[in-house]
Amino acid sequence: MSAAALLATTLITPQWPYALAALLFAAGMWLLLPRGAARGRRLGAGVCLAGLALLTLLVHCGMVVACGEESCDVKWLPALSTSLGLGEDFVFLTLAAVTVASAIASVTFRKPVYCAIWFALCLMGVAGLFLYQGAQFLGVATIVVYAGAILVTILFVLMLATPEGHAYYDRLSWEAPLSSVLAGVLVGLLTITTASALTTPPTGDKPAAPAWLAAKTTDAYHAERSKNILNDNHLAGIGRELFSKHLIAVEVAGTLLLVALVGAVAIAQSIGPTASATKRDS
Amino acid sequence: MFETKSLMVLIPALPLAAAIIVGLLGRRWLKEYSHVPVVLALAGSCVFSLLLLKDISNREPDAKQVGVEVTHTLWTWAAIPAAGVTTPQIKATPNFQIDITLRADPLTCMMLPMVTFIATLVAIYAMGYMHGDPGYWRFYAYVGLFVFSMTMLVSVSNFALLYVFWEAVGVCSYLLIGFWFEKPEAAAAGKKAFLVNRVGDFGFAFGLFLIWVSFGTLNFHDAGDVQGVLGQTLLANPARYAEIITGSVALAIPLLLMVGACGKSAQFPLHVWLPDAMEGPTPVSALIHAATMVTAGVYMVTRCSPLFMLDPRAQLVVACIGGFTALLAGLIALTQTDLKRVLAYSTVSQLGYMFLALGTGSLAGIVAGMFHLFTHAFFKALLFLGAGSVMHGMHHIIDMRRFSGLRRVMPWTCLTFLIGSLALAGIVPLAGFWSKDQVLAAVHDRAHDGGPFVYLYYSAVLTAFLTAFYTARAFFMTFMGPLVVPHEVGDHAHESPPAMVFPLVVLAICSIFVGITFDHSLGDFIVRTPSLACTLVAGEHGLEHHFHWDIAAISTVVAVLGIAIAAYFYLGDRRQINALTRIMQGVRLYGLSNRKFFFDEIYHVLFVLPLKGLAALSYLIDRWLVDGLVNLCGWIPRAVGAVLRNIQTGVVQFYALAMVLGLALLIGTLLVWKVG
Amino acid sequence: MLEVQLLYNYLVIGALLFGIGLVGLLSRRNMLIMFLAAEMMLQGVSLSLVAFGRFHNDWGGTTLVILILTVAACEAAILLALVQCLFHRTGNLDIAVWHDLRDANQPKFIDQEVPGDDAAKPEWPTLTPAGIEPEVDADEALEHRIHV
Amino acid sequence: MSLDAIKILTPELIVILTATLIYVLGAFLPGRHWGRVAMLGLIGAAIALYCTYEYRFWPEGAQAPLASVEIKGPIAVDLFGQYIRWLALLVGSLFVLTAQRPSSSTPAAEMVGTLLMSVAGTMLVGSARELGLLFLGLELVSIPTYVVLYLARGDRASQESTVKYFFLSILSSGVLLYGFTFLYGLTGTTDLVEIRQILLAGDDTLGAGRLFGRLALVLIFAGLGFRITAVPFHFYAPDVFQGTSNLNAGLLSVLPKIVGFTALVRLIAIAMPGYEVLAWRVAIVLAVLTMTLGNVLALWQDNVRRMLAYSSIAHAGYMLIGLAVGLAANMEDVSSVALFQGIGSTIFYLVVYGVSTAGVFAALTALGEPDKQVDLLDDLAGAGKTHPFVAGCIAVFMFSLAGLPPLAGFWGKLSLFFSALGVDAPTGGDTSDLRKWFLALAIVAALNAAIAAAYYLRIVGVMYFRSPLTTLAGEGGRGARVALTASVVLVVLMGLAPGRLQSGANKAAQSLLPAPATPQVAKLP
Repeated sequence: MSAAALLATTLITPQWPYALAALLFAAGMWLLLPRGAARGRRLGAGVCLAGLALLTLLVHCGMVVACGEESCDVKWLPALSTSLGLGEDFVFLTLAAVTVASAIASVTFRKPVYCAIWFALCLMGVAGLFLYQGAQFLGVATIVVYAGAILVTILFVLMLATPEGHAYYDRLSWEAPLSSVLAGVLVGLLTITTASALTTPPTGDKPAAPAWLAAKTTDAYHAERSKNILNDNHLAGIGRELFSKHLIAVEVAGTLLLVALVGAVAIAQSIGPTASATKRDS
Repeated sequence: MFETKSLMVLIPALPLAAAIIVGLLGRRWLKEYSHVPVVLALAGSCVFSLLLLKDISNREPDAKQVGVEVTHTLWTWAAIPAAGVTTPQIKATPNFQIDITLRADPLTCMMLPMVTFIATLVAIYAMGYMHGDPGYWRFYAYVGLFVFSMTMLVSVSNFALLYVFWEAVGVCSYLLIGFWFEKPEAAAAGKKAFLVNRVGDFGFAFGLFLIWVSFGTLNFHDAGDVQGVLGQTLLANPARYAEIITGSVALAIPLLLMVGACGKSAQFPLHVWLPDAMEGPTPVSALIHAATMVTAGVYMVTRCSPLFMLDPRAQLVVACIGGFTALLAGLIALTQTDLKRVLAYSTVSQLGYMFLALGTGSLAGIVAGMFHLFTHAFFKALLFLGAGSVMHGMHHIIDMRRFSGLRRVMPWTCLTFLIGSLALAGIVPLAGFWSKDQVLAAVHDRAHDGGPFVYLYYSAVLTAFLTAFYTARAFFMTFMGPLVVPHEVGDHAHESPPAMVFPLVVLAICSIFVGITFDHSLGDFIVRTPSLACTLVAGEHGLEHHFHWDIAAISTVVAVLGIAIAAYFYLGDRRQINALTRIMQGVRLYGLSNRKFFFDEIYHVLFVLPLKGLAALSYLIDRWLVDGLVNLCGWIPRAVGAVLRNIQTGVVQFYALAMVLGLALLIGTLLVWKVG
Repeated sequence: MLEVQLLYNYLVIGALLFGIGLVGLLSRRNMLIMFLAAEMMLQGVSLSLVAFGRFHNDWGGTTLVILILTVAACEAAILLALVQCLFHRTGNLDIAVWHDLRDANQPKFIDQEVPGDDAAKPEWPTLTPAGIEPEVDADEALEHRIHV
Repeated sequence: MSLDAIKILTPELIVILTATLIYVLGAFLPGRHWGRVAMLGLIGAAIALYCTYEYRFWPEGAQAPLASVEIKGPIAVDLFGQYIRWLALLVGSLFVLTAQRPSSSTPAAEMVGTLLMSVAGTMLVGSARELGLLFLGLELVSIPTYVVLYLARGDRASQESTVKYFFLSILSSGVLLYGFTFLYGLTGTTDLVEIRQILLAGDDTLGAGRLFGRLALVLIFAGLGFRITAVPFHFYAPDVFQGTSNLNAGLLSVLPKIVGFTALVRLIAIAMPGYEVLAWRVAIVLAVLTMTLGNVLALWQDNVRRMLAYSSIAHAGYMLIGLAVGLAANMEDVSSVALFQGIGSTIFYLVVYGVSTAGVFAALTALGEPDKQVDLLDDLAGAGKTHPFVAGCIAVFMFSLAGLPPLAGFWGKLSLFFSALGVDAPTGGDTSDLRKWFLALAIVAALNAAIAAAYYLRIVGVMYFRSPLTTLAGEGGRGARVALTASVVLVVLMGLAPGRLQSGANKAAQSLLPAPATPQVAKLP
């Protein structure tokens, strides 16, 4: 098979909706990024949203577009579209939407302070997603470490550095089209890979669930999980794990923090009178 | 008195020790006495070489051995072991192991005394020549290092080590050519020599790879159950060679080795570095670029002659390269006015002769080539040292048009140079006559069968004529005629000091006698080398001695003719031309009546101009085609670099973009290209 | 939700966060925003790790995320110190200023067009004045608050 | 496990403790006691070196004490780890010595302590057998690197190089972690041994998991490609080298390469059986690109460090050959000879390259003075005359890097080339294709070695065949001179007797996998 044919079979059938979604996403990102003037941002938001909505349909609702000889029809994967409950679904979708939307906002807003605040919202979303997964500790830690410590410090530095908040470089992007297309391509590739790894496309009329799925749906499996990772004593579980199997890693992490601390102090101390004022600030 | 094995170690060890001593102590302490350790060490080496020669020549090959060889393993140098696990399913790759092994066989024992003897004389000579040079100690350190490398080169018993010392002599040569590195030409010449040699080494290295892949070892000798490439087992059963290397590999190995030899021995098309290498001090030219290092290629081809015997096409290539180079260099030498450069082209030409002899593929040819190598070392070293003596007297002026008639101020130099010239021209009974005769005879034997060797024979005869001509021309222009010295010299033209005259005299005596003394005995001695003694090379009958009267006559006639024509132009005519020039300035019409003037013009048009044109053409080919190719090879990577460096813009985000682009390409490829 | 669907969704969200972070890192020129974007990429990775961990019923993912958090904190510390010094020297946070080191034949990077300050004065909501109108002191108009 | 683990980690602990001690002392020592600080670091390194000697790997039977320590955990106890530890300590000591006289604006205690921390990180990566620890080890190399990069000179160029390295490094960390994610997702464990077993057994719990595996492979290659400066992840190297001190340039060209290749070997060659076909192709492509680009661009440079940066890129390309050989060989059989030859020659080359490079940069440091370094090639002009010893050493290093016999670099290249030529078609398999690929690779590498000779000789030529333009101070400190002498001795020694080091490397490579008592490999369906 020639390379072109390979490319065609790989990329065009049933994955093309993913490619379309990624492309829309990329186009939206490009429009949203600061490009001097602010025109087209609404359009960008719309395009981006369309891409993400398509992705939601594909990923969350299990939409499959199967192309035959003459026409394409839309099918739904029952194994994936079955949800345990509308409420749970709603919670998840809200969290995901908040996370992704605020992530997009946080890299596209022109004022750095807004970016940081949107990033905080994104972190909230991620923390929510962690909680939704049952990773309680991580949910809390993300908020405490990131939002509480890192982000506040960054905001502090931002305030110190650019009090007036609108520098020329915040209104320009470097190679916006290329980087958004590249990111779109990466997202598309990753999604397609995930999709082909996790779902099998429907054959004939009756879409089949992957055989190996059975192992993950048995009661025994769930029971074991509720004893292990979804335990009530989740924190105790993490502690046991961290301080037995990963003890050395924890020690190394401590060393790393020490180095970072000393390094940061040493760097910050080195501001001397040599600083020259080649200001390009507008 | 000494055991063979300790002799084998001592010969290279002494120069090395001397070099280290001078290198460490020379700058601060030894200073103008830096020559002492080196001269002593070289003389010692020379004595030990002779002892070793005596030892080996007394040995007779026993029934089990092919030829005579003594090997001595010092230590294991490097081992890339095949991992210890070998299960039946796995084809065991052989251990890559290099032992530091020295060998002594007739070929080595012929080279060693020659190298050390000439090196000793050159070191003595340099005491006078280099006197007062600020880099005196450095010079002797390099010379010691060079002699160590050269003696190791001829005594090692492993291709990898051969390659190592091949490079080592190259490095020494590089350092010595660029000895006066403040002089831009010297630095450039050193670089050129190094770069051109790299081309040859590239071929050589590939040859070694092929040998390793085919034979599974790089040893010459047998060691344990490893059968060496030139070991007794294979030599005793040459049919095995044809089983091990077949088809194109049998051709590729000798050709790649020949590429290496071309680089080191300055053969076409890699000969361009040698004439430029004359920028180095003259003793270096005599030692490295005439007598020893440049013959390493000839030595290597001789050593590997069983490999060359496997494919007649390889022999033909060797012969053609040799014959063509000999002729080409001879033509170029005709018009050079720099004395050292004439000698340099002459060296290239004579090396071509040696390769021509080796290319005949007969035992007689190989022996003739080695014999020519041997005699050439003496008279060419003599000529170079003589030229150095002239330079010394002329305050480093070497343009032959700026001096003449030096026989009056430098009688010893003149006499010894004359002997050297006659030896080079091949006049009976001097050294060159006997070896050149053997070479011509060997080529003539092959020419019986017709084919390209007929042309090679004629070109060899023509080269002999050219050799005689340009040698005589150089001699006449320098030493005959009225005494003229450059004005820089003034009244200070003088004979060189005894330290320089003594080696000249010794070498002159050698140049007279080595030919007639060793005419047969050298051949009889070296045919007992294992590589040459095997039936693959020696055939059924071995070496037979014939004296070819017809060829001797032809070569003598040709040589005398060359000298005579040179004498006609450069003894008589130059005076005429000089007088004529003066008269023509006064009386315009008088010149027309002078018949000699017409003859001169006719000769000039008929004879000199075409030759000059041919020489110029050769020079142009040399200059533009060959140099151009070499330059092109160097230019391509630079051009590619010039394009590629545009990606290094300095902007971080561009770098990040490029990294992510690379990543995306990789991921995209792995999705499409379903391997693994 | 089913386990596989959960994993699938989380992986895609992770990929999206990774991609968005990538866009930010590649395009934005403010060093602090670039760092935020890089952290966002790590968030994407963390989400995927936790999802995989849950799917496999294994603690490894969670512990890896904790380690990532630690490393992110270290990087943030270094970055903030670094940015302080860089800002001290150049007076801005533009990454494109830092390209003095490049191959010798490369031209200096210059912005094609530097947009002017197009931030029009926004209209702030005002309360309907009641009672006696206070006197507005012109000096008290806090210019810098306009743009936050 | 913990006590045993502590015992095994003694060398790392000693290095970390020494660094901490230096940090603490730095706060109390008034003035600038750089010599003492460096001495302290050196003593620490020496003690650690002695501890690694406890598990000496030279004698034949010395594997026994190692084998008796049975540990299930994140630390691999094998000769490979020892070899890397030993190498890290060796080059680390050379760097500590070179750092003996930093510039006047550099806080020495922080500098030396941080440097030791990155050495500890390198050692840790050498024996890490778990994704989390491996990641932390990698970060323990790169985070100290940001610090030393910044502290080196305290001028604009050094700030720029830090910021460049910082951002690109966190990008690559992100990519690498994403690769880890998929590797983890594929198998459900972070332990590399378990990952290997799961992949060998073919029961990776995700159905069409091979796609995840390939994704993981490529992402890991990309992430670690940054550390080893493989094209196209190499961009930072020339700029960062140019903008920093000679010492840091040496550090950057050696330590990240060691960790990068170690991690690649542990992650891809050992832990991911079944993905070799893709892996060796990726490695070959990267190798060809990397060495060619590095060499042709080095021809154009006038800044010494920039030239050496490109040279270090090219050397990464050579080392990738060995990795590719190891990967290609693994395809057939665990007990394959070429696997060990490939990996063994890679780590042997690391030693050769590491020592030569550390030596070069020590020499450049020695030629300069603390506040004014040797930058341009022109600065070196005439060094052969003014500083004959240092210049001679630089010439030796250059010849070694160029691969001229009989120096160490020659053996490094030779063993790489031989391993490439030794790739053979496995019995019964149709991989004549394989042999051809590797033959071509060896030829490209040989051509590249020829190109490389041009710029290495250029440095030698500048030193010996040109007259000085500026005066070289030669005030780099005694430590740099000692480091330089030690390196030159090592380079020559390794050139004269590389045999034991080579067999040590091969044995180390063999120790990566359990003895081939059970050579059955379950092929993936």
